[in-house]
Amino acid sequence: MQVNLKILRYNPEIDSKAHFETYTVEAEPTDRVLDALNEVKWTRDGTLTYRRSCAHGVCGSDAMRINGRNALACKLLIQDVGDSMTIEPLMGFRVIKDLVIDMDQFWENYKKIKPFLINDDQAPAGRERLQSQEEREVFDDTTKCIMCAACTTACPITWTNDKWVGPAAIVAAHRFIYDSRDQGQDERLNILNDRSGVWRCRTVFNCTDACPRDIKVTRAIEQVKRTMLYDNM
Amino acid sequence: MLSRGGGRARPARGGGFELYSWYFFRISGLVLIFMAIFHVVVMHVVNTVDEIDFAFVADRWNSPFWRVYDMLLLFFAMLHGVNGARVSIDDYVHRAGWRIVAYSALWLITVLFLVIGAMAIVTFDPNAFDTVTAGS
Amino acid sequence: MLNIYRGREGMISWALHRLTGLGVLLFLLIHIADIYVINYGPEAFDELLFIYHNPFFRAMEVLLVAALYYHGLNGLRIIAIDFWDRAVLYQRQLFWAVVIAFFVTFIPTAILMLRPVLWAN
Amino acid sequence: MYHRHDVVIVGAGGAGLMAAAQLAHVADVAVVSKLHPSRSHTGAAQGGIGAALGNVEEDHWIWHMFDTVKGGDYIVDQDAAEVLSREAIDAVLELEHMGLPFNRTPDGKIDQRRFGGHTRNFGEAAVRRACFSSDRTGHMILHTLYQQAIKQQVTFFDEFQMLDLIITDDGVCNGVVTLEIATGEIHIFHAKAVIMATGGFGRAYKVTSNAMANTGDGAAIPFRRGIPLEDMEFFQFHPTGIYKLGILLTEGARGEGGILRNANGERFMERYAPTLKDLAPRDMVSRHIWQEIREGRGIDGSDFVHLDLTHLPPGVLHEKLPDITGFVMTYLGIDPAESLVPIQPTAHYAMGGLPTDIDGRVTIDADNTVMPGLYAAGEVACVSVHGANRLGTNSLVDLVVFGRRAGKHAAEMVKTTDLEPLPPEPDFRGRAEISNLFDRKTGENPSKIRAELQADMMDKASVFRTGETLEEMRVKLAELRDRYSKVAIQDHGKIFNTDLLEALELNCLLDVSEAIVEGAIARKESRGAHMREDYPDRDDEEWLNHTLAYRTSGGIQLKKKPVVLTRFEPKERKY
Ligand SMILES: Cc1cc2nc3c(=O)[nH]c(=O)nc-3n(C[C@H](O)[C@H](O)[C@H](O)COP(=O)(O)OP(=O)(O)OC[C@H]3O[C@@H](n4cnc5c(N)ncnc54)[C@H](O)[C@@H]3O)c2cc1C
Ligand code: HEM
Ligand code: SF4
Ligand code: F3S
Ligand code: FES
Repeated sequence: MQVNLKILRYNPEIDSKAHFETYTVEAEPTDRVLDALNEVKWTRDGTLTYRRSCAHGVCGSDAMRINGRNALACKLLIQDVGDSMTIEPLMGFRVIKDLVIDMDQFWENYKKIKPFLINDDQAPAGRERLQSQEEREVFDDTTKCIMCAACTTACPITWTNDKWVGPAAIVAAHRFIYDSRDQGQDERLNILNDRSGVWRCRTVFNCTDACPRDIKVTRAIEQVKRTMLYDNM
Repeated sequence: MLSRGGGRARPARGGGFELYSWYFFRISGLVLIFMAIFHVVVMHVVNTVDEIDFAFVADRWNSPFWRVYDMLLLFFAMLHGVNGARVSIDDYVHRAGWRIVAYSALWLITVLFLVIGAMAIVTFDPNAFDTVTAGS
Repeated sequence: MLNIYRGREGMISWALHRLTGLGVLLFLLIHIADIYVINYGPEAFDELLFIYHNPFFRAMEVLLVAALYYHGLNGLRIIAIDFWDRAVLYQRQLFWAVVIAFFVTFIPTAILMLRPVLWAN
Repeated sequence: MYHRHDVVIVGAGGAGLMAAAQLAHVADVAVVSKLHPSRSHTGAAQGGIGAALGNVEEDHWIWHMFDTVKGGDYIVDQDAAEVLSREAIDAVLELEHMGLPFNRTPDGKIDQRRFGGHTRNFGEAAVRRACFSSDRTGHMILHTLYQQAIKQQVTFFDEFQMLDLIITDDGVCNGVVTLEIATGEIHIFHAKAVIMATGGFGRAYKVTSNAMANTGDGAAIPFRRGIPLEDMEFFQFHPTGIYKLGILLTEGARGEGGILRNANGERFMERYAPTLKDLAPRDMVSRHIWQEIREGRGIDGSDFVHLDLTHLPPGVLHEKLPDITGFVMTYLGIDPAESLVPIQPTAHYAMGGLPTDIDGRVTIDADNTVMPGLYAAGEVACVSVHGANRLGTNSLVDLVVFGRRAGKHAAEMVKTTDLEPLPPEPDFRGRAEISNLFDRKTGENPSKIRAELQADMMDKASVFRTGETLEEMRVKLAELRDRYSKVAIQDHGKIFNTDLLEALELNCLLDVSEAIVEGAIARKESRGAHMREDYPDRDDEEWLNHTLAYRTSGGIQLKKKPVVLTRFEPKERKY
């Protein structure tokens, strides 16, 4: 079938502002949107620029706005978006070129919440730290995150408030806060209790809708809020 | 990009203020759902604006119950609403200069309106005016 | 260029919540000001109240009630989501429940409020 | 721009990050990667990491070692296999201590499951050895290691693509030349040691489980500079890729009880491997799938068979295999709990690569002469622990065990070594390659060449090969090489020029493909993943050795290198 891709193009070396460009390519209904983009790049216009790697939704490179909603181009099939689509870069961060955005701030937010196991006790020699299946289950959902930024850039607070840590960083914090082996809960909760932390979330749910890994993002944020509230009351 | 991880995070600012602000939204919201809606229903539905005049208010404020009620409503609604406006400013106003302007204006308005609102409720004395006739 | 994100229920509900919240706040400020005028005596106050009788203000008043109802009902939805873990899974249904509850309460209210106009002649 | 560090690690997958963890506090280390670290392909690994923890049933490292040697069809270097299986235990525990969220047994230990070719007591029956975190073990390893690097404040250069390796006239490696993707600027990294950890090159084939970034840069670039590539003819095809797409469905699916069925619904692996059945090593299963297809028992006479997961107890798919369940639903629109999944072998893993010793040092000849300053670890390296066919779960072990060893060794090495001065104009090759591509305004689109390369490699140099198909491929490669020298790219900008990067990567794919084909032509026997239909038997007399491929001005030259045999004598391989 013929597919029309209307892509927001911006080349800082040539363009003073972004503009749409439309391409028509041949694709199967079961092809990924990424396949269609590749088809454009490889047969029509080699200058089209986007990030991609794994092509099956596990590396988090190719989150973009497809028909007005964030998705991974490699996880969305043509048949699910139809034969005409508008493709734009994620919102809220500076565009470097075409669909590539500057993620520096995103990674800074991630690092801010100390995304690593904090446990100062000597690890047991010759065996693992024990953890029950129930304890493991509590944070299973948030271990799935691939840091694609679909959530953070779908959140209206991100678009206007550049201090907001954003849902992805909270998801990363959640994964450790509820890990029974971790001892850094207080530190992380402190960081998220800040003006740019969890309280800035207004339960908009765009993040949850956008997450390609089906992580219940808002739920994770709400759990963190409650833990903080109950700890302080 | 050159990136290096892990520097110590900036310490939490403002203590638990954001937490209490958030919590206050919920508590005051629950209070308001009764008070504000009851207020609106009484003033604008059961009675319509056609029936409301000086005499109506004077009669109502003859009862201390309504004065206390209106005072509480004033404070809850103002603080709840202003808190919301504060959050919105945080989201939309970025330039340091404009931020100061917006916050200053907000706090000024808050104090001013709480004062004049409270003054109206507390100091109002219908007998000060000779046209008094109670009842509707 | 129009740069709009196609959000779903959650986003609509939030945008309305913020809009109605700020709207009601604005109305509250006006209301405080007019009540303040009462200290200047009945003539001044009743004269001022006259503006409430003008059709534009009547419409605004109905709108205020609409805003308050929606804001209040959605506020309950938000509180449910905040304190009941499973509510996040049903936020969409809760939004539609808010919409239904809104119409169920608002329509009779509006009729009652507009009765002087509706049945005036 | 010029940068100076003690050690530069190229590649931020599991191997690169594990090496970085060893170096973080003892040396000045920088990690350079063309992808942001969390995008590395290690994150795609699903099924598990093998270690004889014995958490759910009796197990011993020596059984693991035996399986590795036998799985590799006996051209595994046994000293390395011993290191691998011994240190796997410690490495997995270290990962757990770093915070990796493994699935747990009811008593709170790391859970383990079955995987292809892993057996108890030297081949008696399948054993539960694969430690796993659902079916995203690689994702958890990659993220855990990246998080440790953040904790230790490792310096990263994200989205920097390596263009060239710096080697002095005395044959010492002391740096790399890279391109900063965001700006198009050339950066020279000057260091006492360089660790290559750039992963594999599955993108040489059309149907592959590999990421688009897996183009073998880290193998091709040293190859151009005279460093040999070892055992390139062995390229693993994983039996269960989603039909046409190649997306992997982990062997863990069969480990949990999944079954392969042909057009008659028959569990055909019973015929070929009576003991292990569907859990026989990958080379065998892939071969037998093709055999079924060739003999007309593919589904609907077509070129695929079915993976049957419908009989698994409810819950297993959701708890232990949620991701692949999602893949099948997303890309095929069917629910594996109810329908059979169409699968076909998919190009998966490069057993070959840069030859190294057990400390990760790159060696350049049959006598294992070390090239000073150059290390390699992970899929780009050939230690060789995988021989002619890697066992499932052994790659992740390889990354952490040998990534760690390379890092540790480099940490010691830089203490006693001086920084060699850079040769004059160290970046001239890198710059020349780029300006060459920029200067040509008209010519063929490189994408076309890449597509032809991938299609032909798939047809002529995949699961089954013959002297004839390989010769055809050799001719084709010469043609593609010639056409490549005349390509023109369309993007001539400096900022984020992916058109340029893809062209550079294609050049690397051509290099590794040539090495694969030349190695395969020379090796006149069948062993592991290398199945020559014209020489169907293993020939230990002549071919119980590694091949080293050298790129010379007169084409590729091959040398033999002896296999290290210690505990286990080569035997016939039966499962
Ligand atoms: C789908 C799939 C499932 C798998 N499942 C398993 C499993 O269950 N168990 C198992 O043991 N193994 C599994 N494997 C194999 C295993 O995952 C890989 O072999 C392993 O992850 C390779 O790791 P690496 O660190 O060597 O390279 P990678 O993780 O591929 O990382 C390569 C790094 O090098 C960088 N790089 C590459 N080229 C350049 C360049 N030119 N300049 C700068 N940087 C560069 C990249 O950016 C990247 O950071 C699987 C593989 C696949 C494809
Ligand atoms: C009728 C009962 C009310 C309830 C149940 C209620 C509930 C809430 C809640 C729960 C919030 C927090 C939203 C969030 O954190 O995302 C909120 C925000 C807000 N409320 Fe109310 N409220 C009520 C009445 C009012 C009134 C009378 C005003 C105006 C004076 C008001 C103005 C606001 C504003 C401006 C916000 C901020 C909106 C935002 O940040 O998005 N509310 N309300
Ligand atoms: S939570 Fe989901 S949307 Fe957000 S970064 Fe992680 S995977 Fe992406
Ligand atoms: S979209 Fe934003 S406001 Fe909260 S629920 Fe998600 S983070
Ligand atoms: S390319 Fe990896 S997530 Fe899409």
